[in-house]
Amino acid sequence: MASTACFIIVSRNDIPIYEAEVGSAVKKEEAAHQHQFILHAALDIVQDLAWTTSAMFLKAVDRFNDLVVSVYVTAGHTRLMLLHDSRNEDGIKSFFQEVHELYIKILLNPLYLPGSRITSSHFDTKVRALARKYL
Amino acid sequence: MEPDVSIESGCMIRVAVLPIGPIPQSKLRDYVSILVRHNKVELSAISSFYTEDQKSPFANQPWDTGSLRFKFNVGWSPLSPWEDFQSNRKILAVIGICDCPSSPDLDVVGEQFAVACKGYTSSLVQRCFAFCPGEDQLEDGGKKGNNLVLFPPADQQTQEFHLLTMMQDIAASLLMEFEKWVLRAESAGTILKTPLDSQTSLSSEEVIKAKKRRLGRAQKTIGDYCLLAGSPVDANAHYSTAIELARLTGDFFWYAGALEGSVCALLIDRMGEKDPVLEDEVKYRYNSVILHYRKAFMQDNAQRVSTLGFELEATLKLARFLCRAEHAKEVVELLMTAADGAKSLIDASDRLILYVEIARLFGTLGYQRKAAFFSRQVAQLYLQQDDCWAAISAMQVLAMTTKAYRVQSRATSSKSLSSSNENGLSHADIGKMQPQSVVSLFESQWSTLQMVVLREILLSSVRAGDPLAAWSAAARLLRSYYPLITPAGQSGLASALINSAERLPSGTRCADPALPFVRLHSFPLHPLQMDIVKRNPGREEWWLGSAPSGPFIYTPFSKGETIDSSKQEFVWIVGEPVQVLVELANPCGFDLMVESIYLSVHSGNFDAFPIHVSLPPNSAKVIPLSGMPTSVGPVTIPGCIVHCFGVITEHLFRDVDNLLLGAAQGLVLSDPFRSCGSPTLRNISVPNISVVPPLPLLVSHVVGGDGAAILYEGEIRDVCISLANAGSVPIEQAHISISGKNQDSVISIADETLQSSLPLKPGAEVTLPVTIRAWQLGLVDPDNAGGKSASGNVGRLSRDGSSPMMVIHYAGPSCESGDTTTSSSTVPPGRRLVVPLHVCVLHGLSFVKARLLSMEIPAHVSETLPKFVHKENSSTEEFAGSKTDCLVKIDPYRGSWGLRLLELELSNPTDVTFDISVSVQLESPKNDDNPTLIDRDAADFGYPKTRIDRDYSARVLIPLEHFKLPVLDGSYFMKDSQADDASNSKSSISEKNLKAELNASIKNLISRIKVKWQSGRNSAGELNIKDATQAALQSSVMDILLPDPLTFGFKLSKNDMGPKTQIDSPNESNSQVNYIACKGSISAHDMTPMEVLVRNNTKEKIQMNLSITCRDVAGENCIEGNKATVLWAGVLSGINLEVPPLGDIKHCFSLYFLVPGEYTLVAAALIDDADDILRARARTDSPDEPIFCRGPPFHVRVIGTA
Amino acid sequence: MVGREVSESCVDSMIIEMVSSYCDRFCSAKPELAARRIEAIGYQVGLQLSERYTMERPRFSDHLEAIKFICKDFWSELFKKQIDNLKTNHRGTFVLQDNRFRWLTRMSIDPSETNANTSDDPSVATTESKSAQSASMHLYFPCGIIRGALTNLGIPCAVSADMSNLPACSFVVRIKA
Amino acid sequence: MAPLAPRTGDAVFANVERVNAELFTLTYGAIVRQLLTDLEEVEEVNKQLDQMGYNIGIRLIDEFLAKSNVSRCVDFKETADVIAKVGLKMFLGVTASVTNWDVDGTSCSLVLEDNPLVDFVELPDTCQGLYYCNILSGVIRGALEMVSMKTEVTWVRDMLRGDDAYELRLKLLKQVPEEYPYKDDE
Amino acid sequence: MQFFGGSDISPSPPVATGSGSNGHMMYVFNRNGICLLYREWNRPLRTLSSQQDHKLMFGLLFSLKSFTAKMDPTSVDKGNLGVPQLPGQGCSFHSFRTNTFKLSFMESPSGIKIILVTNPKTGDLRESLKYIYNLYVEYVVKNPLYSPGTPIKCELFNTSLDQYVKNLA
Repeated sequence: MASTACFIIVSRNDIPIYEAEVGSAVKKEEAAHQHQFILHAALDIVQDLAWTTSAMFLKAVDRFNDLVVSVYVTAGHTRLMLLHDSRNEDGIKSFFQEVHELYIKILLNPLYLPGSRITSSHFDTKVRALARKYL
Repeated sequence: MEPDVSIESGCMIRVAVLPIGPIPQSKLRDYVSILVRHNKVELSAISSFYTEDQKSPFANQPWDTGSLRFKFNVGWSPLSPWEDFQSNRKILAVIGICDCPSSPDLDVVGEQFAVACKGYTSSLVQRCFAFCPGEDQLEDGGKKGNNLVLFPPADQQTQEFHLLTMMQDIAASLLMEFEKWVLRAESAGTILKTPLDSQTSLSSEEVIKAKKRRLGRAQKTIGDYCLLAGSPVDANAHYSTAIELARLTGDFFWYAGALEGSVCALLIDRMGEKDPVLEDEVKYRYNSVILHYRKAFMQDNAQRVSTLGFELEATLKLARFLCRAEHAKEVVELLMTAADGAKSLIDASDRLILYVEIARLFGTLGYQRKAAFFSRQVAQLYLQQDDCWAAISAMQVLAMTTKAYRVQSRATSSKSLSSSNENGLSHADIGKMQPQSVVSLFESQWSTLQMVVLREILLSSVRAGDPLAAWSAAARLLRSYYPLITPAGQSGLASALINSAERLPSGTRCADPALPFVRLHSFPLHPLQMDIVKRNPGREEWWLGSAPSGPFIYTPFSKGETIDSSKQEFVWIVGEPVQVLVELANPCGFDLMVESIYLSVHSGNFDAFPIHVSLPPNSAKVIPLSGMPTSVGPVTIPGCIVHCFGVITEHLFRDVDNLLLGAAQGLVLSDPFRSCGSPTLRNISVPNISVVPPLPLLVSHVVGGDGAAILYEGEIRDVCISLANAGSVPIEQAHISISGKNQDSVISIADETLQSSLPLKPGAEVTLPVTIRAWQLGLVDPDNAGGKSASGNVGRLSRDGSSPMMVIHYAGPSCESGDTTTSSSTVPPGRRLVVPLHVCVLHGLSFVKARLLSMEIPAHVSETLPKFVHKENSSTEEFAGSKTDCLVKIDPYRGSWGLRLLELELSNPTDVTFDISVSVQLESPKNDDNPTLIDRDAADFGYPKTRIDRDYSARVLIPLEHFKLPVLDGSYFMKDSQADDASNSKSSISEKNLKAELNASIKNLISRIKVKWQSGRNSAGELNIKDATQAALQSSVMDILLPDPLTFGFKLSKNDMGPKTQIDSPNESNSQVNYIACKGSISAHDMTPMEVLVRNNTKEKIQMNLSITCRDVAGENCIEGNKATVLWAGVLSGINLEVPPLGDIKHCFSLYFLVPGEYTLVAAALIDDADDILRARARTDSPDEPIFCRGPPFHVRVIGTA
Repeated sequence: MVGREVSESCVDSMIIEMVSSYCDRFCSAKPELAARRIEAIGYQVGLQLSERYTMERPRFSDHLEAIKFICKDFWSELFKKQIDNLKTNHRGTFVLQDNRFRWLTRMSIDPSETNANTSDDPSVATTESKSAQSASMHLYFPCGIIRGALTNLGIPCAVSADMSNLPACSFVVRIKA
Repeated sequence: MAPLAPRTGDAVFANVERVNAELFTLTYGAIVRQLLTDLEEVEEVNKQLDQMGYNIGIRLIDEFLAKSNVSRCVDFKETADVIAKVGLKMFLGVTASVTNWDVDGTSCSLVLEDNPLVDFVELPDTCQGLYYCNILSGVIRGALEMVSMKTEVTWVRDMLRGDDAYELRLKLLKQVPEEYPYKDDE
Repeated sequence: MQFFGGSDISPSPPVATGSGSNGHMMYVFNRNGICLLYREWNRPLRTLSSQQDHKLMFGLLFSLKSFTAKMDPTSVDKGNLGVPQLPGQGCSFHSFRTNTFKLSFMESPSGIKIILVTNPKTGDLRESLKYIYNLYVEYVVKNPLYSPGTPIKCELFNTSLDQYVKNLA
């Protein structure tokens, strides 16, 4: 399992609607912040990349120091972003795919306003489980 | 590493620019700015200064197209250890800048300059530019050495020109120096040292290697000089040899250097061209440059020095070269590798430079977030070295990132802010805004990052000693992210705010509001006393037909679209204070002191009154903010000005509205108001408020205390209300109306007194009495039962809506009342005063029941028919009694007193006594075809008072005879028929309105009976018995209202039997009123002539068969019925008569009595072929049933002896 | 996900009722407002469905692809048939025509009115336009769906519809530049 | 001519035109969401949903009668069963069980384990007190009224509120015979 | 009796034996006695105002139903004569025949009454009425523009109805 992994979902409006530190390493707030800064910065690159390919899984698009940003862009341009130090691309891919399914379930909830924060605890636990499974 | 390097920087001649002597910063800036313009000098321009004393090594120098480029380093610039490797790193010239006014002694200047130049061993040319010299300086400046150049004061242009020539001179001499250097190098060779090979002890083979390499390096350096000399072609030639040699000698570092040079040369040569081939070439070469620098790094042990700097610089150079959207991918890749390099950089400042460069490049690429990221890295590096300057630069760098992280201060981002507000406002009903668009309002709520950035800004600005920036940062942090901050952290921020405020001059304003949150709560209604009413000049009742322009009523329940209606027209008045309710919330864990808060009005015609508020932790408060309009015009209230934490800020309602909206959608962290436990309001928008010129203002008070008047039911009381004009304008028109419950209990208002007192000048006062009759209390109304709890009731009653209200519409002068054509806007509005007439009604005398009594009392036969007499105080008791000839009323034709009495039973539950007085008002009959009735003119019958003690009850009798109608008429019969049986219906319509008529006549009957009461000295009233009476009378109304078709009267006829004509002519009867010689007795044993008088009360002629019966009487009830004990009876019958309509006839007959005693005469008639009217009156419907009409009994007293 | 189905008339009657309540009850006074609401409802549905149906497929790299997706897969998921005809001016305007749009198959406008508007009696003419208006109200929903779907696929656009010859219906998509 | 027996819910459902339930679910969801935005008070939303349901019921009843050969809805017990087994099946593809009859047979419960309206739905805290499926009660009420049964339909259990099933309480208020609408004397 | 349902959702129209249009007219009433539809194909003689006509027709059915119910020898639960019934309650008639015409009648439990007047020789029309009821559901009830309880003005319905009745036995 990846020692560091920070997973966020960014809505079409560039709002993070879900954030989770799913790394095995002990969490330090500083680090966590830094992770988010990196992911935020990576959006610029994702933005350009997204239209150049039709694949949802964009693999590693950005890095800073030894941390890599892998991104998965849904058709609705919701971005699943993972900051990680592992190189297990397949694991990451399947992680993304399964999270995507979860996300769609959330999105189909009529009372969930697309683009707003995902508060469902059920979703959170599921995601963390997937992280343990694949990362 | 060096900042701002590009591929071209290889050809730039580095010039140190040094301030000599004291120079004011501003001046230095000016001088430098004009100097640095000349960073490029055309070769063609310098030929005049150039002298070729020997063959120039720059064989193919492009004299016509080429140019020399300069790079000015202002201030002391350190010598680079790599000068030999890249000649453009050498300081090749020094230019001093001196401001003559501030350093008068030019000699000193000269010396200082000389000293300064010492440092720059590599400099080939030195000049000192002395600006604006004085006269004396000018003249002795001449004889100084030629490296002091004086710029005599002159206009801009000449100065420019002068400076240009000087630069050309410098350029020329530099060029010549370069030539010298190159020639020398070519002939003698040169020693080139770089930190890489500065080992003191060279092992033998190294020495050999070094020898081998020297040539190539020399070539490379010559190439550099060619570049500097602006001759790319020559440079290229040298470089290519250098490259070749370097490759052979495996001198990677210099290989890379030469390659770099060659690319530079290439670009200079192909200046301005942008063909892809070139680009690819550059890319290709530079990649190998980078590669070789890395190689050099590999093979060399990097402890002491590393070539990493060069590798990174090269990378950045390439990136900068490619930095365009179409190359984004590559550039990003380059920059990422560059960034990777950072951690292996030894020197912190190098890392700083690297990050700055990367940030810049991302910025130019349009990757704002990336740029922001690296800028922040830079900022952090700055913050690591904690000195003020570093902090300042950190602050500046962070300031640049705020846009990307969306934490801009309002001050900077006012534009974007306003746009977002447009977004907010464009939806009239923001509550109904489509969620999708709402989201866009709260884009990138990336709180984690934003908080970190704000914290860093706060930190840096505190260190940098910029209190305002610190304050604003803390404010933004606290306001936007309080839910994510621990109470401790919150109060920390609070103190940060206060501390930075202490360093600020008082009254400082900041664009970013801190706490509290302020939202518009409501516009309180005008107190009813101050309502403003639009005046529509068109009509007499100007207040009608136009909805009141105020108050602005806020309804929390308004559904769906009605929110638009909250955008109302709303009128304020110059000089009359107004209030607006706002709600403040302090969602934080500390006590919040708002030094002052007041409405911010941009339209400038409003004085807002500041107030002081303190909010405990996690609390919300609704407070009234008041102010006074000062001049006519529209008023806009975007928000409040708040003075809190020592700084003045403006809090816009709109922002909070948007915030709440976001919270409702779950897009914002939390709703500060809800978290303070205050309910959610629908956000109300500020109405269009317009201020109008002063209006009159009427204020009222009830004379003798405003408390409710305590009255018994039905009590009548005058209340005096005094009205005063508290306004500054006279009241010219006023109109009073009554509204509310129990309106009819107001009997009269002295409107005329008000009207007469108009116009009511400011300050003037008028009192008008209002007469009130206390209404009946609902029987089920326990809590005002009895007067016991009267005082308690006052409050209650005046609260509940049962009291009527007096509404006064009034207005000042209408500017031009003459023409109603002027639109109502020009007419100043009027106002409305509502005066509740507080009445507390107590249960008074209560009415138990009413019933109808009837009796008949025989009359006595006499010469005359019994007359209608009435005595004043004839009491009810007397009815039964002896004085038969002075009766209340008697029908002359009927001759006896069929009495119908209404009995009212009253009870007195109160603890005071009541005096009851009944009065019956008579009307003069209308129909003239019955003159005899005229003497019954309108008069009130008074009956003696009845006193009812507390908790007692009493009966009151009211005779109804007065109401008998004179004529039995078809129309009435119709009514009867209705009254009798409304069941059968042929024409329902006429049926209805006949019923109506009947009821009407009953009503008017009833209305003429009044039961007044009096209690104590000053409370008197009237008992409301209408309904009860009506109920009582309804059944037998016919008998009360209608006369019999025939009435009979007996009298003793005079001895002269001449028929007495028209006995009943008015004058006659009047005359007869005087002499009543009622010897109402006849003696036995003699023939007594009598006459019976039959009167026809119908409008039809009546055929009849009259019969007269005479019986003796024993006891009262003898007239009929089985109890009658008849001793003797005589009947006279079979008299056929015909009576003309409304006429009467006499029939004479005689009686002869044998036995004295009391006898009774009764006349009866069988009416032949009676018409419907009679039948109906007789309540029969079978057509053949005989109609029998019996007169009342008459008494005859027979005296004498048997 | 669940492959469950419900009776078609559930959806139909729900939509009918939704439209009529917004037109006659909530925003009776303001038809344009009702239209906005109905469209918004469609928008959300479109948004969600598109995300749902694009799950297993690669993302679209250009507009035409996305539109095609709407015409083919998306439409068949909704109506068990594809759009019959797609036209475009290659400048961001697309016309999607469904020759037998399910939600209009049972819609028939009062014949008396239709021939009324031939006779130039203003009163009936107005009634006719009124019924036409109420008919068009039913199209805001599908328009919203299309817009929502496309927006979700990163293509902000405006969608209008025309039903001049029932039960055919054509939707015009204008992509915001 | 022998009367056809009323058809089973499955038979009818097999025959009717069917559509993808997601469209249905999401459409309904979107409506609810819009109502929440427009009406703001949850109570009001419940009311409106019920009203909409009622109107729908009025329409649906005829289709139901036409397609299932249900010929008489006179007995309340029978009718409740028909709703549970045929009606719900025919439209929503689910069946309910009828339980908790009271003594005089005028009120009972329809219990649904599953219900296409609520696929994917999770009630956020902002919607406390919302009867998400309230439209259903309205439909039943409306339909029954068309077959002359005035009823009162209320939610007893709701899985969205954490109960273990969806339970609707049907209470028969009265059966209204059809009146002769014309006056004699005209 | 009961009403008989086609086994399909929109059953194929029962085969029309014989030929030539012998449908005279058709009425559709709803449970409130409002005449939603009056359609006539061949009615030589018209004596009454349409309003009167509808009233009479409804009255006829109303009383006929209560009579039949009253006369029903099988059932026990009989209200008094004229006491209104629930639709579908008790027994009911489905057609009667005079020497000049035949009237076929069906009533749905929801109180929709379809009356078809044809020439006396026509056979059993219960299937056809059922079919027409289905048409009503498909084209009237499901027409988004139709609001329940109002007179029917639907092209689709009228056309399909006409052509169905045209070739009715």
